[in-house]
Amino acid sequence: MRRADIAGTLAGIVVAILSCAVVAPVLLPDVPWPEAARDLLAARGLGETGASNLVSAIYLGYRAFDTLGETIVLLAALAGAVSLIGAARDTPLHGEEAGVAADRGDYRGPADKRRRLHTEIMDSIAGKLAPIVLLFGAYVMLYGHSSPGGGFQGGVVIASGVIFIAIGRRSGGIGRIGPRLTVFGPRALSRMEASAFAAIVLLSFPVSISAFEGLRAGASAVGVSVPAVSYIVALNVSIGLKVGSGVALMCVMMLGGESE
Amino acid sequence: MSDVALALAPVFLPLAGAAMALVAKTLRGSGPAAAMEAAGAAVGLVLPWAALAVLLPRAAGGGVAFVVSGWDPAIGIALRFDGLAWLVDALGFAGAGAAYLYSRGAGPRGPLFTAIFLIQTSALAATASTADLFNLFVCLEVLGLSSYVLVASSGKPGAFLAAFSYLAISSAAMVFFLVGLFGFYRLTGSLSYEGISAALAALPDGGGTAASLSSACVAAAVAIRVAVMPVYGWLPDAHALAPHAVSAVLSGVLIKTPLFALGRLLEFLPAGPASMELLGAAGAVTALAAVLVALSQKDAKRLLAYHSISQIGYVVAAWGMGTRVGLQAAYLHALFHALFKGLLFLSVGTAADAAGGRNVYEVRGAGASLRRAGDRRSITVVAYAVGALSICALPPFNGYASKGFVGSLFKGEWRYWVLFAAGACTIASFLKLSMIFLPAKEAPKDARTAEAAPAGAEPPRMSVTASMKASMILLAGLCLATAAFAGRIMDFTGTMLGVGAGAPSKSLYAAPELAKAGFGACLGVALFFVAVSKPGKRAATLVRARPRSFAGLVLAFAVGLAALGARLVLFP
Amino acid sequence: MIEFVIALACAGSAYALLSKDLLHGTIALSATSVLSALLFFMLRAPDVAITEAAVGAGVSTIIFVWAIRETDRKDGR
Amino acid sequence: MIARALVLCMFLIGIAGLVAKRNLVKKTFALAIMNSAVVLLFVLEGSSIGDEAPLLGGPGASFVDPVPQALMLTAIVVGVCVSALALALAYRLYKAYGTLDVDELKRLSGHE
Repeated sequence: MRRADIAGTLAGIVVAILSCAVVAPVLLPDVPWPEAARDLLAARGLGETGASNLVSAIYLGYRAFDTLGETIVLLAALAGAVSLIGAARDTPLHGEEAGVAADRGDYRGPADKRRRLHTEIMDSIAGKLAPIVLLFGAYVMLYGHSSPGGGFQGGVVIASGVIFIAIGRRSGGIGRIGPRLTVFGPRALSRMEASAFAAIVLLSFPVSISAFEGLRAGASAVGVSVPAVSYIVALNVSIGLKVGSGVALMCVMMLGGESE
Repeated sequence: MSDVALALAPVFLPLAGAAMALVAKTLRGSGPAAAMEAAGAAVGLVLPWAALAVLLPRAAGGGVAFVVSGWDPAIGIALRFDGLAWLVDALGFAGAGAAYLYSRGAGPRGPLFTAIFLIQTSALAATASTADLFNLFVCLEVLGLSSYVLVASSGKPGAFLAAFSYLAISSAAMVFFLVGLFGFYRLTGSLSYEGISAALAALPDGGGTAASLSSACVAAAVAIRVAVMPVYGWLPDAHALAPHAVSAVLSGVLIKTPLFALGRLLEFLPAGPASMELLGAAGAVTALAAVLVALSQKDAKRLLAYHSISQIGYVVAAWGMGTRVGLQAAYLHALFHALFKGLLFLSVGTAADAAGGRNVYEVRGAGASLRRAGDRRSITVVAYAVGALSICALPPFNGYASKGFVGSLFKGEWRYWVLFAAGACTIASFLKLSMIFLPAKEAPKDARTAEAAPAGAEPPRMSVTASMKASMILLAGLCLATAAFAGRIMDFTGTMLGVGAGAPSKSLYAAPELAKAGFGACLGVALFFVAVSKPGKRAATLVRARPRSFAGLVLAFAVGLAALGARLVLFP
Repeated sequence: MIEFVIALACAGSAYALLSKDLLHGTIALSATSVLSALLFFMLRAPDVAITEAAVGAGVSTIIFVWAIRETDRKDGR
Repeated sequence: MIARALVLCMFLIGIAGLVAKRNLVKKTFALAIMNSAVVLLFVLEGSSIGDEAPLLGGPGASFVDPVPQALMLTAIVVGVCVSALALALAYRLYKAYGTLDVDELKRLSGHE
């Protein structure tokens, strides 16, 4: 075993030296950073996208196609992870879909888990804290176009709110609606994730932007003014819901799991 | 609908299908869910053909270059839907469609699998037409993530390890891609290929060392996905242990699309031709080396996986010439390989499942097992025969046309003989693989009596369903059709890629070429007997026992990267 | 100042890789993430800072802790 | 310059760890480290041309470049996706073989 360790360390050093030789000349010389894109955005970003946060203007306006790809990466990774975890949970049902498996394994035996990881106090605090976290998440999600933040970050905050609910639910937090509650349960989460994903695909469809422009023109003809930024807000909200439900689903699966 | 919106249809239709499949996952009741999932698959895999049909005239006439949603090209994402993108899309949808059909019968099934599969198909289409460096990064990540999930979906523990190695090495490579992107953005302030190319040309020394090394980082990171020689190590496990349908797509389509996307980028870079040349040389070496390893394998699917590396070597060798004719030959072989290798993975996978084993030295009588499993007309065996004859490049089949075309580009070079030797070894290793269809030694009953006396026969391990047969028939039909119309297809790809006349479609069947093919076949048969002899088997065991580790894989990547960088910096 | 924070992040990541206890490694890694978030804030990238804090220090720590809890806490035996 | 050298150092620590460490969780650590090094690099350099966050309506004269920041949002997310999937795979491997050591796993899964 020692010899294998030494060989591994040697290989690591060789790899590091080789990659240093390639990467260092790219990184180290002092090259002035290009300013053209920044100047262009400063002049036209707000007018074209309606977002005063220029990062959002790029992320959800100019390069929204990349953001769509990023959402898909997240979807694939989370769905893959959830189904891997879910399939391990009930192995006889191999090939079972993640959402269904999650419903079936709905917090099996939370009692012993709770004793190990969480105290009653933490559970109830988490339950009480959840609405505040959710509210904050909604704020980050909705105001991403003018202040730092956005759908993705808001979604992650919302996910942590949902996790708090999942923890707090055990001691009578707001999540407890019925004896077998379904609000923010795995099935509801995966349903929300699917519909938010459909909304994102719909919104970033190549014809949607022009359709949206047409809608705006029509609305202003009637006398209702729709601000240009509402497209970005809509995208932010659907990304936030998608990310929030996806991340929350994975974490809820992880919390519900018990090691052997 | 405008051309621009239509050009994005091959990307968005599979996505819409994926969204439908995800919605289907959450529906209650199996009837509506299954209907929704099937509709999603149809939207994602069938409807794009309509879009491609409508787009054909535009693609043939130079294509559409546009920025997504019409933003300013300085910041927006440039895409380019031209003849190459059309052809690569067609390849992708053909391979993915047939494989999905197979998966409906053999598994993995379920809306989640459908969704991830469609996402991967959509990413293939996006990769084929992107003309923006960061968008290429995102596309490759989507491709990667979805394929790790698909490899792991077989549920075998070995597949998890294969997926992990694949994930770790390609994620590490993608970090290098980002470093390359950083280098380019810092020098040029642009992310679109055209912007980068224009800004580099305006620099006094074309960007110098930094630009060359950035190109090396990007090219090496993509080369991992293509699995050329030093960096192929992740492929055999991943492709051998994935579900058969996934193997067919990974081998048929997924390793080629990044190559063509890389070619699109390298056209614009000063360091492009040199990188392509080095990769092309590596490709020729790959073609021979990988087939030698394939010859030594005992696991049927692993043997096929090494053949994929070998065949991609042909593609990379032709692509590396950097000319339009080279690109045409590369595409042609990539297309034919996607058809016959998809067919081989499906038929060999079916046969191995039916026979209950994958060891080439032990499994016998796979044909009889298949008949017991419900394949009474031996469709699988015929499909296998078509695939094997195609990959062996015997004259009337499509592999002969494409391999002959690739070979004709290198007349009089060392590569010509390397590729010729690789062809002979291919024949030998497929003779070896075909041994699984030999009748079982001690089985006294032929197929008919086995059917007549089911009581004595063991119960079939699986059943060959209609959709599995349909998918194999589809691919076999496509193989034969492309063989019959090889000349037409050559002309068509020539028009799409702007080569014009000059493809050697007529000279392929000249006497010297046929004689060479015959000589190669004899050599192959001789090699086969060497390989199954005692010393041959011992050598094969040695080859299989060579050390292969994850650390070695990363080391190979670093060495390859450094070699490419050194080549670009020292001999500009 | 910026150099100092990066050096700290560097040390944190080296510690994460070297420590025998994976849980300590995870803590070091999330500390590194928090440092990076701080650095992004200093570098006038508030969006990246928020993302790094939410994702690097939040979600990925949860996932790592989960994985370590479900598997083996010690590296090597 | 010094800052960039330190980032390079972090990147190299990551790639060396990826090779030298045999534990799958450690390998995932290494991937995360490489990723955050690159993110640091982009943001660090992109901030060199201004002294104001890219939010319009502030008092400052010159912004930092928002493009690398927007790109890095994507890169961070991709990084955490890779970690999540890698750990899910490691978890399944541990369930199947009871170890996280990559060489041991290679031996146990028995692929030559």
